[in-house]
Amino acid sequence: MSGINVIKRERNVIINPLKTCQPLGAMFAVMGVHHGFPLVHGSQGCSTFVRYNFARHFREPAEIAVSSLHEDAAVFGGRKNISSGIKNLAVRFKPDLIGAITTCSSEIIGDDVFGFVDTTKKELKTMSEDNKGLDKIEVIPIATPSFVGNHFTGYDVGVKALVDNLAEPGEPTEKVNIIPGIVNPGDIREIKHILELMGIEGTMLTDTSDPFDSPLRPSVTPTRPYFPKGGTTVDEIRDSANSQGTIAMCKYAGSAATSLEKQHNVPAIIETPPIGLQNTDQFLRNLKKLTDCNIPDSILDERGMLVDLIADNASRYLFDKKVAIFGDPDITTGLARFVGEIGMEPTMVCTGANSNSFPEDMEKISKETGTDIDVLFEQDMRSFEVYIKENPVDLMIGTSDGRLLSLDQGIPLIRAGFPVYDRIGYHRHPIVGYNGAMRLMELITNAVLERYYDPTHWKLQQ
Amino acid sequence: MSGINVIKRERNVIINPLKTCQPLGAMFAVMGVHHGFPLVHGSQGCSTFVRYNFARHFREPAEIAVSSLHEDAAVFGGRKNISSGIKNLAVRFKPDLIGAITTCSSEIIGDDVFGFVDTTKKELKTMSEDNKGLDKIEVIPIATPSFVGNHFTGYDVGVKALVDNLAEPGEPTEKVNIIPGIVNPGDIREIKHILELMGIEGTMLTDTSDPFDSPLRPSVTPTRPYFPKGGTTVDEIRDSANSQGTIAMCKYAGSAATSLEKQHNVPAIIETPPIGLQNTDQFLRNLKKLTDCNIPDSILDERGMLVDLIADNASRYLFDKKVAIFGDPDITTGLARFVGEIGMEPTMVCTGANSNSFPEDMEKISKETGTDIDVLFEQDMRSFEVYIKENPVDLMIGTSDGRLLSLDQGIPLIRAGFPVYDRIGYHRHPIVGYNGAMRLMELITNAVLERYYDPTHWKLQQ
Amino acid sequence: MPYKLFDADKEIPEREKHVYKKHCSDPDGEMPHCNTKTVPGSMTERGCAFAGAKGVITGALKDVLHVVHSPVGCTTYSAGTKRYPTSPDLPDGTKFPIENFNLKYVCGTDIQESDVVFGGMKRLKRSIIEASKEFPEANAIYTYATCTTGLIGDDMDAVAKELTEELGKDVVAFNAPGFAGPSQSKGHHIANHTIFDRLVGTKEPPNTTPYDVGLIGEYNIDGDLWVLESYFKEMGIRILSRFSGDSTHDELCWMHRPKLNLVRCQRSATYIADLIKDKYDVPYIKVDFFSTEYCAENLRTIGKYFGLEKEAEKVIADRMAKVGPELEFYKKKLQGKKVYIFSGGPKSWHLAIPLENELGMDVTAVASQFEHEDGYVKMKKRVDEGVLIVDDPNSLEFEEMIEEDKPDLILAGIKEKYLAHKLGVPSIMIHSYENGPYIGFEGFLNLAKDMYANIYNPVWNLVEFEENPAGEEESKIESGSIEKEDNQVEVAK
Amino acid sequence: MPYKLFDADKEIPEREKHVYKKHCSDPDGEMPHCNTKTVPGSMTERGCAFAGAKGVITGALKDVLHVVHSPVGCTTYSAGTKRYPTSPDLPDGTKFPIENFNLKYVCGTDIQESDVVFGGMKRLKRSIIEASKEFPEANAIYTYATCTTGLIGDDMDAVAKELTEELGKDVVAFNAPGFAGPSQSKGHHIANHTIFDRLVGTKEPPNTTPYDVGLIGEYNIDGDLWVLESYFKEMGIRILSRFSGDSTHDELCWMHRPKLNLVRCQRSATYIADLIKDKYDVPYIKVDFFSTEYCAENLRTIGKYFGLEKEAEKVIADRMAKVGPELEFYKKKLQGKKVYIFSGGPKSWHLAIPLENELGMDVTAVASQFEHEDGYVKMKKRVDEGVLIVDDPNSLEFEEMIEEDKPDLILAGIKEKYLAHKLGVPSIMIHSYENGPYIGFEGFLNLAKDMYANIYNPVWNLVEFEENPAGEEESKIESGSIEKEDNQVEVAK
Repeated sequence: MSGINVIKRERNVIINPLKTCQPLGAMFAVMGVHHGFPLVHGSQGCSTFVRYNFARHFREPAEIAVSSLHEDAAVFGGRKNISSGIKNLAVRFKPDLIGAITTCSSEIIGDDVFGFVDTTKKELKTMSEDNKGLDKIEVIPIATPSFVGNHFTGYDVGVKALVDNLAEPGEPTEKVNIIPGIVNPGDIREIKHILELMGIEGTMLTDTSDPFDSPLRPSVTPTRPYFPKGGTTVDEIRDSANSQGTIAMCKYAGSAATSLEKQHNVPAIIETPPIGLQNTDQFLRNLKKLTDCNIPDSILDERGMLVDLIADNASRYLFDKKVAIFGDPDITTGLARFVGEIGMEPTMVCTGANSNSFPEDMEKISKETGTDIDVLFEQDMRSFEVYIKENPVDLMIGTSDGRLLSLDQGIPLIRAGFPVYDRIGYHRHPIVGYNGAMRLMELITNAVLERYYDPTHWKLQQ
Repeated sequence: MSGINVIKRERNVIINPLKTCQPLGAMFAVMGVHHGFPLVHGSQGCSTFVRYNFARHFREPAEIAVSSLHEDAAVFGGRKNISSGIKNLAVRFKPDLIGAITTCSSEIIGDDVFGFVDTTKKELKTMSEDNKGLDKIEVIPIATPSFVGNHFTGYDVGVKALVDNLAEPGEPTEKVNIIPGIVNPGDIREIKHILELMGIEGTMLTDTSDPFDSPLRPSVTPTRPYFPKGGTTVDEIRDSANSQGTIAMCKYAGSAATSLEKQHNVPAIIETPPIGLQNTDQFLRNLKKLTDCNIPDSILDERGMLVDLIADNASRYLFDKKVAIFGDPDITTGLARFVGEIGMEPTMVCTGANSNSFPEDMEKISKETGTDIDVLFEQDMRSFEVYIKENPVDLMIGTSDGRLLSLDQGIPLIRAGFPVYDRIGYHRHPIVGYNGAMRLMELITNAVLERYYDPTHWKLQQ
Repeated sequence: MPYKLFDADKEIPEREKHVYKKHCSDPDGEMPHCNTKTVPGSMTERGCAFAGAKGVITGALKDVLHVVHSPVGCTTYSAGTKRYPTSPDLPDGTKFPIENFNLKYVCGTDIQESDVVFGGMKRLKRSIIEASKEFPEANAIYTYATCTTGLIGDDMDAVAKELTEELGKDVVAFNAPGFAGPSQSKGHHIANHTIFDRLVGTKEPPNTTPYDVGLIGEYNIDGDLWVLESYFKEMGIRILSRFSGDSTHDELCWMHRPKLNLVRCQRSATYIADLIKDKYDVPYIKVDFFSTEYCAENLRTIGKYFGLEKEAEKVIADRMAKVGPELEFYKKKLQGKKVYIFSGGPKSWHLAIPLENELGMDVTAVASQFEHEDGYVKMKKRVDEGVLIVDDPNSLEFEEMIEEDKPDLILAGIKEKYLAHKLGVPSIMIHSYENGPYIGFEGFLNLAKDMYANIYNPVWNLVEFEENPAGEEESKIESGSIEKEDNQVEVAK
Repeated sequence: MPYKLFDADKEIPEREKHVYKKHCSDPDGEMPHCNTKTVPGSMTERGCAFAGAKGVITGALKDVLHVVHSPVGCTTYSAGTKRYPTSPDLPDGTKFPIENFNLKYVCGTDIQESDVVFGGMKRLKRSIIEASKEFPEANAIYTYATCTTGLIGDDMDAVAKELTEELGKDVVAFNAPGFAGPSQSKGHHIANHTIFDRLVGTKEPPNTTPYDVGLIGEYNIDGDLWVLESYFKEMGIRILSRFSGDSTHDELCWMHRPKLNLVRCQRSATYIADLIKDKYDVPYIKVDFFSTEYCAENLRTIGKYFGLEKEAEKVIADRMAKVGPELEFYKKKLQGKKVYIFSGGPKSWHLAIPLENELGMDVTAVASQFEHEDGYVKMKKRVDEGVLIVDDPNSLEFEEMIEEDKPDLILAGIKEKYLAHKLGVPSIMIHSYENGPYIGFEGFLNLAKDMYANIYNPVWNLVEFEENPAGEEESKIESGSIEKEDNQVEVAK
């Protein structure tokens, strides 16, 4: 019988982390709000490092403000910083929403950010007498101390804060809320495509697709301030309380869905992202369950294209190849299942977070695929590397952070997840949905063809 | 001043041809008709080799019938073969259309295929008294002797034969006819996507997209006979006489457009395929010219995504790299221009056909890009290989037939055109339109990153 | 009634006699009619004689340059279409300077309309001379008639003869135009005779040994020949002449010198074995190396012939130790799976019994594109009661069989593969293989593995979207690797 | 009024004094205010002190292991973010066993809530010991305070001291938490002092020569240091200590032994040069190798110092022969193009004159994230009348400048790059380069080529869809390669 072997990090030291701290996730969530602005309450590094990471992954501007905490704040508190930060942002950028995101420092010095925000909102109201619209700016405090959780939980907290602060009951709608998780613009667009084919109106909580992948068109680009296209509007988030349901396509960041269910009776479904055939099937079934819509032929045709692609190529080229997967818990769970669907063996899956049901899910995939899976849980890239050197695989799937290992070991790396900075275009394409699975199938197969079939090139003649 | 140097094949012998004979093109055209069936009047190799080539490129069934000419036909003529071939196909498969395609042998033995077809059609009419619908089957004779022209002219002859035989005047429509050329399903779908965004109804002459890329769904797949989804219906081809215009997106296979213009006053535009930014712009302008539609913002946003992708990456990674391009004349013309648009140098372009304005077009691209272009004209893959060994380039773009040269010389090969059989998925994706240009940009850049940047991997850190 | 008229064939009743359903009590002579012309328009999978000559027989040679006398298509289509790799080793111990020469280059005369009118001999001559200049490395030049040049009547033998002298190397014309004969089989036949007539006996090998064999009808598809060669080497047997996988022009010329000829593909190559036996008294035996049992049996036969019985046993024992346990695994998995063998010819009888006996599968139909009567005799002998034997099947018949019988797997060509998939049935390529070689012990394991991987491809359980999937019962796939079970992965700390 | 208040800054008028428009008649003291805290929420491009210490200074060392004492984020973000490659060569002639060790690994303590409550020193200690075991190759371990650990008050020096003894190798604590000082500059400062206090003078080099220099403030971004090293080598000068590109821990320890220190990045490293001069009497000179003229001038100065004038001239002549003609080509192309230099600090004054004089460009604005007064003095000196000098620019100012001035190119960081692109202006990365190195003769050519490639990227002429394009007038790009013009490609027959 196949099963799993959970290997936790036994050392204290973390070496090349496979996670980062909470604020990044919260910033990501706020970036998905139309004219939304993250304001990090912390040191300048807290915004700069994240902007750098977004910029190199998406190759797009990532406007994130910071309250520039310094020594004086350690002594006197950061009230002035966050308050003037919010006001400066408000008057100079006139955003629709500011997410005031805490960090380790602001939490340690004991800033009551929730209180500061309240006070500042009142000041904005007063200021709006001379400066119209300032009172309309939503300011949402988001508590994401860096020494708790990880970027994934930060995203969870961020989305929940948005929903908890904004969602308000009204007329029921036919909409479905989607919590996408930390995914790419291509993923969100694929979900929208699915919803469109299903005839469902969706509300992304939040929608980072256009903000992180927008056209270069100076003639129609707003400047001073520059804002990217798109994002979910504040009104749409407000209306999320009235949807037919919420699907969190991220098992480990679905608490906003739960919150909507508890507070507004919006049914919640929280599940692994629709990566691969069966997970996408499940996503469709979930949509059907929430909306009672039909599954249209057009989407079944797309499914059929995926089935065709797998039938024609998987057993011929991919069977029996061993794959190691690393990255965020949700994405790796989806990838591991997909890899099994195409006849490969997910012999090792590694994640940096401590998302609690991860090992159970791996157990299920192990049973389903008949593969013994070594589960590197709460681990880092060093553990991944050491493991791979001792247990070679045929293929790795994960972020660009595996690139040097891939070069050293001559094991192809299929890039997926965040960040991917050493190749271009990955953010534009989905890995979710049937189309995402087709892309993965192509990436994987072509990597196998190049690495393992080119040397016996005659095999590729037909 | 930059200019071109035309290098024609000086030897008689052809070594690894970059073209094939006419019938393939005609078969391709007929495959794009809904329930259309090519019937090759020739030896069995004439169908089998082509089916093999379609199957390995598209990884799809390619049902093509043959009249199985043998020695006796050389003596007594092939009338019996073609006639019984048509009748057998008609009664057993009940297709909507049969394209009766000649070859070298049928032409040499002097078969009057046009006459035979007429007679057979009469017989079908008689037979239809017992076997309903046989008289409704269109049978189109297509004269494509193998010792004249090449696969491209065969495609041209095929499309023209369909239109000449079927197009009939009626009520004017708002439609636009598109002659796609020998392109991939992904290309045709991208053209349809553009038309949809523009609000234009199109008629593909013909539509090979679904026939060569269809879902695997046994539950809804017709069998006995199996027909793939899609293709242009006979009625749509009939109605092509009433469209607002025709765009042949293949400069060297546009005579059906001319024919529609001459016979039915449908304005014709015959141009290089919309590969790259400027050629796609031109395609949009042509659509506007024919239909007076507006260019919607949605498509300009897609354009802006392409511009963004090029702005962010081309000058950083691609500038100054030398590219050799080989393949069909239309595709290589488009690719050469695109390569210039992203700051690379198309130092050599090689095609096997003798399409007359090819050198002039290269001259224009040379001026536009400021690159001296060696134009290998009416050449073969052997000439390409010898050239490359003497004049190394940084990148090659062309079909899978360059794969061994690529491996030998360590020069990355970007796969484009027909056939691509040593990687998967290429037929699913466009190289035309803004989305096609984005795909090319990604393929090219990622190949450059892997080959030329991975060795100095720190450069890829951001 | 032993013959079966498919529903799909009711309009072409002449097909009935090509489809035979085995009855044990039938007289021996009852079997599918074969080697006759295909019904036009019936969607045959057959190819042409040119393909049979160049594509199958001569294209496998490592040091020969090919000039196809044709409009461009025939040349284009014969560019490296088969999957027969070559090594650079030449019989004299030197290396051929261009790797995989046979996969890389093909020349043609690119016949134009004027040649059709005025004759193409000048063009042919010029092309051969140019080709020879382009590749001086080539040890011989073979040139091919095609439909066009066959019909216009170019005297290719005359050109070949003239140029043999002029160029100082053999130039050989193969007159197998596409329209010759009912299938590619005619091309095999013509190529056999041409090689025998023009080449066999014209050269002597550098040396001979008492353990020299000729391996005839083995084309090294995906490395098959190399598998056999390793067995022979270990037994102390040398392959003096290969016909024609990984072979050289010279080896064909001394095909009269082996002590024994082994005929592997008995459809395409028995002709030349017969001719050699008749003229040069070299005996031959028909051999079969597909599957472990046939392979063992035939190695024993060869061992016995040369007095190398012990050596043969050692090879057999070594290989069985390696592949036996894994084959057991696959047998367990493949047990009872219904399979069709749609081969070009002999593989339909080579594989019928092994798939049943060694892997427990249920062969419910066999078919062949171009077999002759001798082949169908064997096929009939080797299949069970009720099995369909189809000559020159067409695609509607193929669909009908699938619908009626619902096989688990079809071994066929690339043209059938994707059609089978669309109908929901896995298919693997048996002409040129998926992940070969398929011959010998290791090859049979490869075949078993490929069949397993295809039947158990998880996607076949997920073909249709299920609105209400049945609980946890989803597709399962287990690794076929035995190694893995013993070898628990180490844990990284 | 020499100071400029941007429209975008009318709500934060304190920005006015940071934006200075050069007037020749202004008193020397008039220049942007600098090195002060950023206005919260103003969209600064600045980083933090931790980034200044680890990211800039120490991360470039090839044989040192880094343990960041932080919640996971600071560790994650400092994993190989800078583009400073290292060679495996160690001063004693051996090779460091892990290639590009500095790009590959970073360690951290992964601080949890309980550590915040109870203190993190135990966790730090344990982590360092584990890290040391994981990478016994490392010749020293550096550990870093961050905001969290700075605030909870862990005594890192005590841990470092204790472990230095326990582990038998230097463990050095850098107390530059993110909140320290107004920008990353504070981190440079702290790192300089820490290295001086803890390391300089603690070891002796294996040998010394009269031609030993220390190269201070050169971080080998994209191989810059290797360019300079090749010049020095050819002149007969040895770099005894690198601070800190491609350097080793030991080299830092004997920074007191060069005959002369050369200070390349004068913002981040003059501190330590001063300290060494004061304590050990090693003189230093501030050097500038950006552009051919500065590079030549500075090589001459160094040559003169060591009596190697002829050798310097030879290096200069050799390199100019190589790069001169191509630079001429680029000068022709870049003539008159308006450019901004938005650097971290010194590059804004390094490059201002070269871009104008050697490439004919028009520098219309310079800016710096973290320069101090001495840097702005030089900037002011080196720019033309009317040029904007901006301290700590923010993104709205950036947008306003672009809209008003419409530059042809902006040299900036990755955060500004994509914003500039969205506004239709090309931008290249000047902190870590596009296709560097950018230093020295060859480097300046690389910079010119990258600027050319970006300005002339054909896409900038195609940014907007044109309904009626103006005839044939479309974007043109010429190759900058001079070679090509002499070297007509051969024709294949």
